[in-house]
Parts: sequence; structure tokens; C-alpha cells
Amino acid sequence: MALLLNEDEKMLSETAEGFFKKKAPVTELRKLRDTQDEKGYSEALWSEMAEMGFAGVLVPEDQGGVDMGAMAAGLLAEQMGRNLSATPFFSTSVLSATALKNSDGDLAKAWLEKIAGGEAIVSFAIDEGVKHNPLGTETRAERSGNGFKITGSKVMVLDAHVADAHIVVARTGGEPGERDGLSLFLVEKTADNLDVERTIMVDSHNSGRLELNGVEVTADALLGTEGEGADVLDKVLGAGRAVLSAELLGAGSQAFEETVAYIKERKQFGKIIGEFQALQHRASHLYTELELCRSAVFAALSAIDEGDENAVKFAGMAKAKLGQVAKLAALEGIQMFGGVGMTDEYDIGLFLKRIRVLQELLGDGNYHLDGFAKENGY
Amino acid sequence: MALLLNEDEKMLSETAEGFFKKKAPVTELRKLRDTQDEKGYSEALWSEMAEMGFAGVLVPEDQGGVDMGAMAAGLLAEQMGRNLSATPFFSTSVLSATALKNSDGDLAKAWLEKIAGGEAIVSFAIDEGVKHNPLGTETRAERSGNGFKITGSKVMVLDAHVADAHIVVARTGGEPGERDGLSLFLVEKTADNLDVERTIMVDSHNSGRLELNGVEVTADALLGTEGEGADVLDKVLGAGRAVLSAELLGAGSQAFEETVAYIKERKQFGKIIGEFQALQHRASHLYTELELCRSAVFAALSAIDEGDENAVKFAGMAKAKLGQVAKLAALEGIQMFGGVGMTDEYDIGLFLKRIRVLQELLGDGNYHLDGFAKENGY
Amino acid sequence: MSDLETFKLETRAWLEENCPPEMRTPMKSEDDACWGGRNWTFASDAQKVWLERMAGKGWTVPTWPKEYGGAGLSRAEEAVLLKEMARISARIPLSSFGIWMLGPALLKFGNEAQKKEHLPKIARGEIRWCQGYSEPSAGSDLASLATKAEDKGDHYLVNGQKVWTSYADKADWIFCLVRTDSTGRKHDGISFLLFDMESEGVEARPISLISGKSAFCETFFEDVKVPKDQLVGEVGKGWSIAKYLLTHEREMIGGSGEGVTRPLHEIAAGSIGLESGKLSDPMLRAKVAEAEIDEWAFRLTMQRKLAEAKAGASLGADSSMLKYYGTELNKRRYELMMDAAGHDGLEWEGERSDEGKLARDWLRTKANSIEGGTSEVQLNIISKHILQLPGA
Amino acid sequence: MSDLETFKLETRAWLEENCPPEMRTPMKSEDDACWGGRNWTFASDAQKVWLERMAGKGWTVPTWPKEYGGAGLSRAEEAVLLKEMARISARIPLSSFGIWMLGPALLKFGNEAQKKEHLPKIARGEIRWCQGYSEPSAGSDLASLATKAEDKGDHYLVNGQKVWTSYADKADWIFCLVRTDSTGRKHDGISFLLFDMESEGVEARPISLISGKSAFCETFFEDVKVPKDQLVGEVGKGWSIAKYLLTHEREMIGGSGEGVTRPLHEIAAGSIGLESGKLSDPMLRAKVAEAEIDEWAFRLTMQRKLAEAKAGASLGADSSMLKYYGTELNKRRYELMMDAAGHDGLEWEGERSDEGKLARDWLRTKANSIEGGTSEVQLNIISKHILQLPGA
Repeated sequence: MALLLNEDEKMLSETAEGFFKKKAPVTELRKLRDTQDEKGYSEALWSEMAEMGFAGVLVPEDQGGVDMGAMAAGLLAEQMGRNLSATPFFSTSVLSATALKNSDGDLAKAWLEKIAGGEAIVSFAIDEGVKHNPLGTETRAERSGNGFKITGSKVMVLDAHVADAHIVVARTGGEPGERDGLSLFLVEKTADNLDVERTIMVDSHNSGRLELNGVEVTADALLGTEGEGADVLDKVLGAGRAVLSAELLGAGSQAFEETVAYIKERKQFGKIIGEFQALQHRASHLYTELELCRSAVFAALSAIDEGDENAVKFAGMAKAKLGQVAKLAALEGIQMFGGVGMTDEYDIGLFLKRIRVLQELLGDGNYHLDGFAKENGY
Repeated sequence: MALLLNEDEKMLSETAEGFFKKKAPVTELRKLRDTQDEKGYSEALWSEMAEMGFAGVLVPEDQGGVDMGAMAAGLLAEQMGRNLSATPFFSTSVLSATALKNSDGDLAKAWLEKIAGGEAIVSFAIDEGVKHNPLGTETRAERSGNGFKITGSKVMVLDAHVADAHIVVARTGGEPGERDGLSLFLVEKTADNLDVERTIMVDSHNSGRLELNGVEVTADALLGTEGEGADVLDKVLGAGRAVLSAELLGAGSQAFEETVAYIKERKQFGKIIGEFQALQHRASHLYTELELCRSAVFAALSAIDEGDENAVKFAGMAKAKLGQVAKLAALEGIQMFGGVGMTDEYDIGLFLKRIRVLQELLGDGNYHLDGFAKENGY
Repeated sequence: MSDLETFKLETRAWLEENCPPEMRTPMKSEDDACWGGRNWTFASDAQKVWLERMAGKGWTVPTWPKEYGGAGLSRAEEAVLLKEMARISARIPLSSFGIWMLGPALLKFGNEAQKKEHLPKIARGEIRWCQGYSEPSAGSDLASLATKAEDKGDHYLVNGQKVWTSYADKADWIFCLVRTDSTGRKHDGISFLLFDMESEGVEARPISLISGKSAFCETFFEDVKVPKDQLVGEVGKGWSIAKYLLTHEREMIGGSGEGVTRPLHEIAAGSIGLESGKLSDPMLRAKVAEAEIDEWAFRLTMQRKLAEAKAGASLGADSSMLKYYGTELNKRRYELMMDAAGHDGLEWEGERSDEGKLARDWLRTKANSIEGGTSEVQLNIISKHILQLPGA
Repeated sequence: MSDLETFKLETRAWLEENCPPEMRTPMKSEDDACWGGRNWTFASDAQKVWLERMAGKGWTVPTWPKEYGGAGLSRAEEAVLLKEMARISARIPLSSFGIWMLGPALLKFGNEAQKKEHLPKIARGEIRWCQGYSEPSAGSDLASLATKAEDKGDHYLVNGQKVWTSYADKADWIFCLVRTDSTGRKHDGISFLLFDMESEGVEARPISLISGKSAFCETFFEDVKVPKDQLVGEVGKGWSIAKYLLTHEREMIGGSGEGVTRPLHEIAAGSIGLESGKLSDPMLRAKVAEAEIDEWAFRLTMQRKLAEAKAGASLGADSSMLKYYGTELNKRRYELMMDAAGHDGLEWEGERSDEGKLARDWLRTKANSIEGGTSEVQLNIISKHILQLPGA
């Protein structure tokens, strides 16, 4: 397992650090929010990310990507987490790209090319209820003519309203709760009987809902093998959770560092508040937890790249740990900032909001603790 | 619900405080332990407790008791908790007395009289496995002639090796896990086919095991109605858990107070360690938790005396909370005492040990959290 | 029949006759409250009539003396009145910092002229007050406030800035802590002033919070002239008035979780459902059970401390304990509610989420452990005054 | 074939021939260790032979220079040796504070005569050492030690008391921190002395612990004469030697949970069983899962920090982080094991419980976060050296 970055990775990380700090800092998120930007992301930024190779970080070279792997994607996500950057990276370049590259077919290849080129946003529609529950999928796809007809509702679909296509997880067989019978479909935004609703979220990042009222797709819209989508899904969710963990690491670390900087300046009762030992111990504990988090994230990301059989499990473990610790970083931050932290003027509240969303996506800490126990047979 | 003590209760509490501090302080427990006392308790002390009316605190006046109720029993237990007093009070005067007074019959009355008079120790044998699980009882009592023949094993039977009789929970029907079919029997120590083994415990208080290899008892040894023992058991366990909570309150509070006293004296790095804010905040948090604990204990005890329909539920809630907080008090204590706390010379380690046992008895925090959720239908 | 019994029957009859039907339904939100004041627009005739009738009886401030607009009721009579109002779900006629905070302080520390001038207007809802305590650079260390009031003979000249002044943009007058002396100990030299928010040099700007909408303002004072007879108590002795009010506030905030009655497990079950009779998320189930038991023990502790206080014991520093635990517990409650609400709880706008109500409420709870003295300050107070740890 | 490959084959062959079969089984308890020393009684011929053969090769201290009793191996060769020993489950031939602690310090700070005198005897297990650091009134504040060494011309006269001296009652010599100057800063004026435990005026008394049996002693010095050539390093510069050794110790303790490999959930399932495939106690299940993930993340962090250290970064204050988290985690682990063991875990004597092994081990873990610098001290170090918080 790679717990240290190699030279390429270090360089990528530094590049990403500079890029997002300059091009997509927190002020950019505020701008998107305060101007009620209709797209909810910057197209110019996304184009630049494509040029840098970021959009195609997981796309095979044959389709114009740089194919650098999960560790690279995680390093990018970490920096986006630090800057709360709002981009279609996670939906498109992580979730959908992983789904597409694990499905054969020309359609998949065509969309991978568009992703790498920054020409298409592809959302990944999996969740249906209040909590993440992939096997609970109820959306149905029934044979219809040469193709399929899809009916169901999807929530928490990141970048739904700006997506050119959606990858929709639906049942071609089996019952909710079962692993068998899941299939993945590519649904273009122009499809009939498809309603897309943008939902404005607490973190001011893009999300939405899909209503599929008998959406007709042709046979080639089926990605991979009918009824065996769960295997592809494992890869998508494994990569997704590991990358979300990396983004949580970035957001949590940034919240922590800004908090430490603040308590080094703020005075109360004639003392710098960072002099108070109670705060020092809490900060030191959090530092330690964040160090554990970094190890967990690196392990989860590198396991994917190494094809480790435990990769999906590690991703879940990292997600459990990161959700918990990043939340602690946000909560300690908001408390230590005190009154000013409650104002919209300071950034710590934005971190609190973003971390709440990130930790919920693709399964929260409780979900993954339970999953971990099940995985280990207890 | 009585959250304040009335004048009688205050007086009893003060009497008990003086009594146990003088007659059964921690040094007495050390003496019993270090001399490897065969009885594991002081008969002289127990006689005095009978004279004071403590032994018969729950025994009806008709049987020579003072019948003061659960709150009174709890106040006594709190002081025993503060002094780590080793007496047969809990097994005999709380568990067995509650069982006996909720069962009709001359035999029960006779034993209640002996209890009130300090003439008999009666152990209460319920648990069989590593964890508390009353409905899991496997010990069987089968009809045999005019009476019953009991077969099974019991563990964690407090005061077993010094008991004149044991109240044994056994199945006359039903299967492990079921509420129906439980019955209570009084088994005298002289019974054939009964093996009693003393087990030396971490807290140096009496406990043991019973092996019942077909113990024959007459029909009148059945306490209460055959197969309906669970109803009596509710009362026994409700009282037991509430009183254990009170003892935990005493032990936890004493550990806390000794810790606070210590950190007011101990110097490190040129400062009294109680000056360190990190310790101050932890101590203040613990103070607050202990205040919540006192409320929970009073509510649980008074609910029993008031015949509140939620009495058993409250006892479980109190046990869950007290187990957790008293443990925190012990752990914080051992850490704040530092090196000397690790030596047998200081008392804090004895509190750590005793609290570990108390929180395990009749269900630990996890057991009661789970039970609380079930009780509330979730 | 006892006097109290007679009072109860009379009260019931009067309420029956005088409380408009529209005022007998629970308030749906803070927006339904009546705050009064010079610029108040009544939401309905019923709201206006209800206030006037209650004020006429002195029942907006039932225990205040009659000469100051109250009804001179005993605590026991007040309890009867509140119970009878609750019986018919009558709304409180007037929400007011004047009633909750300034009134008690004036009754204790004000001179006769001040009481006569201000209390009746508070009672009738004619003047709406706000509180000028916190300052940007002071934070938890309230006593280090810097807003200066210079003695100019017949008036004070006030310069400085306050923050977290609730509804300062809507209030008519402010009660305000100012520094009249900066030479000695910081706790000395603080004075307690009252002045009109329409005075020249006063400006209030609402603060935008992480939860969005906010009643809080930043308030600026530039050469504000305040007549000297608007000083409450002695000059330089304002800190004791402030402390008196802070204890009040702490108790109010500590108990703020009290009214919330819907059990957490019901909320959670409603959102994520049960499986074989258990919450479908076993890990959340454990945390909910733990929180519910803590809520139970905390409620009991509030009751116990109140009972002790009634029995004559002073609550003292225990109010810090209640404030600390109550606010931390409420934050925990909202974290768990957010966990249970999952994706739905993350919405910020739109009808489905009632404009992000849960998310905004959740964010709002983060201030619980900051306002009215941070959790850290409460723990310091417990360390010092209860545990008597050295140097605390 | 590479040199390392050759070395491996040679080592394998030598071990095969020289390691007695009895020394190829895992140690059952601490009692099976060989500590050596003047009064050592070998548990078996095999133990004696194994020590002599290994010492003969210099392999009790493989990386020490040959002239001091070592084999002068490179780190890479040492790794091969350890791996080959592990391959046949060979026991370590000698447990020794001389090897683990004093040796490295002497190699770095000792003069030639001292190295020549002491190191070979350590390597051969002829002299058993103990460590005289802690004092009753100093505790965490090690540098405030009071044991005095007065300069008497040709010798120091040592008076004072040490505590927590492991195996002081069994050791032949002690390496000991003493105060040679009490006028300046407390960190100055500390010196590092070596002396024979059989010197007149030395007395060691074992300490009884809450877990029962204990290797720890209180050690008293009354007018103990120590020749001046037994001072290591400069007079008054002993603190830098102490710090060097403390960092070593911290890393050892932080990693003490490392060797424990049986997963918590297996232990728990073995004790309380499963129901429908889940641990029968759902609340314990949640805590076990959380602890296991933390153990995983902690193990990874140990590996990562070691990898960073190998890559040239200094571990520095991060050793405090590892010490803090590792010991707290180990305590949590034992609390959970006690929860899972239930009634069985409460037994203190008797065969069934292996003489209360779990309970005693559980109690023993409570010292983890105290010895080698308390958790609080580690958090202070992180605050100061890593976060650089003011006044830390």
C-alpha cells in the first residue's frame, strides 16, 4: 500500500494546490451562490480543468484521458475540498467516468471522450430515498421494443440540471434489497418523459432530482451486462467513497488550519485564546485524528490503483472515519470561532455545510460502520 | 416524581453517611481482601446493619422490617458505593427481599424475617452466561414427586458461598428467550446435588457460581406462581438496577471528589495540576454528568416507591446512564492521579474495579440502551 | 373557596370572554409573535385587541406592581394565569426584551423616575427594546467592552460598536453597557445606559448568518448624546446589573431545548423507517437511545434544580451547568435529526423542505453554545465556583 | 547473487544449526524471557546455549560495532536476520534495557572507556540494567527531579529516591538521572550517572499495582558513592541524553498495541456470540466497528510515519501523536474486551480466568497513557511543537 506520495503525485498535488487556490477559491463559491448562478459552476473553470487533464484523470488514454488513477483523483479532490470548489468533477470525472470505463461499448467510449475533453457533464443517479441505499434501488427498467423503458425517481443527483446525460441505476430484475438485477443506463438529457429538477442545497453545490416517467432508451444505452450492474457499481462506489474521503480530508484539514490560525490571533480575557490549554488539547487531538485520516485516505485510494481485493472495503472504512473526523473539525471550528463563525462573512460556516453534505454522500459514517461490521461477518 | 429528598430521607442519608464512613470504609475492604477473609464480609457489620434496620429496609413491618422503600435502599447503597463497603445488602436485602415480598407463602415470610433480623443471607441466582440475559435462562425445574428437580448452572451469584439460601430463577416451561415459563425457587444451602463455588473477583466483593445437578425442592419452595416468575423478576430487576445505579452514583461521586481533591494538591511543572484548564474542563464536564446521574437515580428510585408504571424502564435508563458516567469518573480519576493511581496503595484503582463490576451487574450500558430502544418500539 | 380558587374561576371567565379565537391557536413560527413598539404593524385586529386587553388588566407583566403597568399578582396567581392561558392555548400577548430583561433590572436597579417612565410603556408594548452588550473585540470576555461614554456635563457622548444586538434594526430604545472609566479594573468603569435608537449617530445593520435570516445586528454609535438621567444605577456599577441579567439569560438559553417534545426516535423512525421493529440504521439507533436517555436525565435535572431553587437554595453556578449541558445536548439532537433526515435535510430552498427549515435550525443551534456565554466559559465557571479549582 | 542474498542463506543455515528447538516456540508469557545478569538463573540449558551462541556472533546487538560486542551489521542485514529468526519462530535471545535504552545512549554520548567497559557486557547479557528516571514528586515533570549528586572530588555522593524503576530489585547496574546543580534552570544541572546497584546505600522495593504483580520498584539512595568516571557526557548536560532516550521509549510504547493482532470482533463474537450474523449486542457492535476502523487507521499511520522517517523526514513531535493515540486506543480496546467478556472478565483468581489475566491486562493498560509521558503531556507537545500555539 502506498502511504507516501511518489514524485509524480507530489507534483500533481502541488499543481492542484496552486490551481484551485487561484482559480476556484471559496470566494468563487460565494459568487456562484450570491448571484444565484443558473449553472451553479463555472464553465470557464471546467474548461481549464479539462485542459489540465483533470476532467479526464480517470479516463483511459485511448479516449483522450490521462488515466492517472484514483490516487491522482483523490489528490485533486483534496484541493477542491480545501477550497470548496464547485465543479462537476466528482459526478462526471469520478462517478460517471468510472462507470463508463468499466462498461464496454462505443457509447461509453464516446462519452468518456467527451468527459476528458470537458465537453460533457454526466451525472450519476443512484439514490432514491433519504439515505444512501444502493441495493434498495426501486427504479425499474423494462424491456420495451429494442430497448428499455425506465420508471422511477432519483434524488441527490449531483449536477443533474447541467448534465448532458445521466447514468441511471435501475432494476432489470430482482427486488429491492437484492444485489442481482441491477443495471446501468445512459440517459441523455433530451430524453422524453424525463423531468430534471434542480435543488438548492445547504452547501451551494449542484444537486437535483430526476423523475423518469417511462423514459425510453435504446438497447445500447445499457452499460455493461444486464442485471450485473452491481459489479460495476462496486467500482463506482469504491472510487466515489475514496475520492469523497479525500475531499473530506481537504475540507476538514482546511477548516482545522483556519481554526488554528484564528485562535492564534483572537484575544479574550487578555489572552490569545490559543493559549487556553483546553483549546490546545482539543486542537491537538484533532490534529492527530486528521493524521489518521490522511493515512486512511491514502490507503483507500492506493488500494484501488493496486487492484487490491479489499479496495471497496477500505473505501468504506475511510468514508466512515473521514465523515466523523471532518465533522469534528467543522464543529470544533465553529465553536472556536465563536460568534463571528456564525456569520456568513466567515468561511467556517461554509465548511460546516459542505462537510455535512460530503459525509452524507454515498453513505454516512453510520452506514459504513454497519457495512464494515457486516463485511467482517459480525 | 420526587427529585428532592424529604426530611426523613435526608436524615437517613446522613445517618448512612456517618455509619458507613465509620464502620465500613475502604480500609475494611482492604482488610477483607488482604487477609483473604473466608466470608468476604464482616458479620459484625452485618449485625449492626440489621440493628439499624438497614438489612430489612425493604422488608414489610409484619416481618420485622422497616419497609422504607426503594429510595431508602438507594440512599444506603449510595453510601456503600462511596465506601466500597462489602456487605450482603444488595443480594439479600434488595434482590432477594424484593423477590420474597412479591411472593406469597409462609416460606417467603419466614425468610423475610430472617433477612430483617440479619440472621440469613439469601443470594439471588439469575445469570448463566457471560452477559446478563434474564429471559435467556436455561436452568430447568421439572416436576418431581410433590416438588421440583432443578438442573443448571448459575454465575455471578453475589454472596453465593456465604448464603443460607439461594433464590434460583429456573424454567418450568417455555424456551430460552421467552418470558413465559420462568419460576423462582428457594433453595437452601444444605440441598443435595448443589455445588457452590466462590469466585474471587476483581473488586474483592463476594461472588460465586452454583451448579445445580438435579437439586430436589419441595412444592412450597416455588415462590409465586409457576411459570409467571417474569412478573416478580421485573420488580426484582427494577429495584436491583435502581439500587445499583445509586451505588454507582456513590462510587462515581466519591472517585470524582477524591480526584478533584488530588488535583488541588498535586504539583507538576511548578503548578498545581488543578490549575491546568484542560483538566478543569474535564472535571467540570464530569461534575455536570454526575448531576444528571443524581437526577436519574432519584427518579428511578422514587418511581418504584410511587408504583409508577414506568418504574422498570426508568431503572434501566438510570443503569445505562450511571454505568457510563461512573466509568468515566473512574477513568478520569485513574488518569488524573497518574502514576500513583496505578499503585495499590491509592484507592482510585479500587473504585475503578468496583465500578467495572457494578456497571456489569444486571445489564451494562449497552444492554440497557438496547432495551430502552426496544421498549420504545425502535 | 380559597382566594386562589376564586382567582382561577374569574381568570377563566375573563379569558373566555376576552381572548379572540384567532389568538387561541399555537404560533406557527416566530413571525406570529407580537413584539409591539412604535413602528409595529399588527398582523391582525385580533393581535391588537388581545394585546390591549391583556395590557389593560396588567397581565402582560402580571407580577409587576400595578403602578408600573403590572397586575401585582403573586407567583401563585401568575402560575394560575399561565395555566388558564395554556388551557385555551392562548398566545402570549407580547414578546419583549423589555419584559424579559430590562424590566426585572429596572425594578431592581432603576430609580423611581425611570421605573415610572419606562415600565408602563414596556407593559403596554409601546416601546420595543434591544440589548447592547456584546462587542466585536470582546466576545466571551464581555467586561472588556470598549464602547465609550464620555461625561459631557449634562450628557454622555457615546462612541463605539455593538454586535449581536437582536432586532436592533426594529427596536425603539436600547439598554446598553458602556465604559465610563478605562483607568481601573475592567469590571469597574462599566455603566448601564438607556437611550433612543432614533438618536442621532445610531445605526443598526442586520447580520447575515450561516443559517440565513437573522434577527442580529451590528450597531454603531457615533457621537450619540445620552442625557444623564438615562443612566441606571450608579456610574461605574453597570457590571452588577449586567451580571444579574446574564444569569437570567443563561437560564433561558439552557432550557431552550425544553419545549421540544417530539421524541428523537419518532423523528428518526419517520424518516428512515424500522426494520423488524428496530430503526433501520443500527448505529444511529444506538446514538438516538443514548441521546434520549441524556435528554431525560437533563430534563429531570432542570426540574430538580428548579425544585431546589424553590426550596430556597440558590441556583448560583449551577445555571452554568444547565446552560452548558442543555445547549450541547440540543446541538447533538440536531446533528442526529440531520443524520436521520439524510438527503432531505440538505435542501436549503424550496417548498418541499419548508425553505430548508431543518438545515437552518440545525445551523442555528451552533450558536447555542456560544451566545449567553460559551460552553468554555460555563466550564470555567463550574471549575471556579463549584469545584473551586485553583486559578480557574 | 547479491551480498544480502548470500548473507540470508548463511544466516538461515547458521540459525538452523544453532537455534535449539526449545527456543523455536513462541514465549508464553513474560516469564519466558531471558534477561541475563549476574544473578540470572537460566530457565533451561537451551536458553543459556542460545544466548551464548547469539552473543558469540554479536547478534544480540547486531548493528553495534564489533569492538563493542556487536556484529556491525547494516540495517538491511539486521532486517534479514530478524526475518530469518521470525521464519523459524526463534525467540529473542536476550531482553535488556541495556540493549534497548542504555546502549544507544552510550554509543552516542559515552566516552571510549565507557563503551569498552559496558557495551560488551550488555551484549553478552552479563550485566542487567535498570533505568532511574522518575521520582515521586516529579511525575510527568521529569526535569524537576530532586535526587542529588554532590561533587566530592573523586566521586559523587548520591541521595534521593526514584520510582517506577522497572526490575530495580533484579538489576545489577542503574543508569540514573541526578541533579548536580540546583541553582539554574531546572533542565540544566541534570547529569547522567551509571552505578552498581550493589553499592552501599542502594535499596529497591517492589511496588504493588492495581493489576497485582509488578516489575516496578521504588528505589532509595542514601549516601551512595559513585566514582566520577561513571558520569556519561558532560556534567549538567544529562537532560539531552534523557530526551534522546525518552523519544525512543515513546515510540516503543505508542507502538505497543501493534503486536496485538486478533481482531476485536472475533474476540467479542467468541464471547457473546452472533445473532442472525450480527454481534448479539448491537450497541457493542457499533463500538467495536468504530474501534477496528480506528485501529486500522492508526496502524496505517504508524506505517506512514515510519515510511516518512525512512525517507529522511524526522519523526519529531509526531512521536507524541503516535504515543497519545496508540495508548488511548489500546485502553479503549481493553475496555471493549472487558465489555465483551462480561462476567467472565471480572474474575481475579483461579484457573478458569488464567488468574484474572484479562482483568489484570485491562488494568495494566491504564498505565499506558501515563508512563513515558502522559497523554496530557503529549497533547502539550503537539500544541507546542506542531501547532505552535502560544504559551503551550
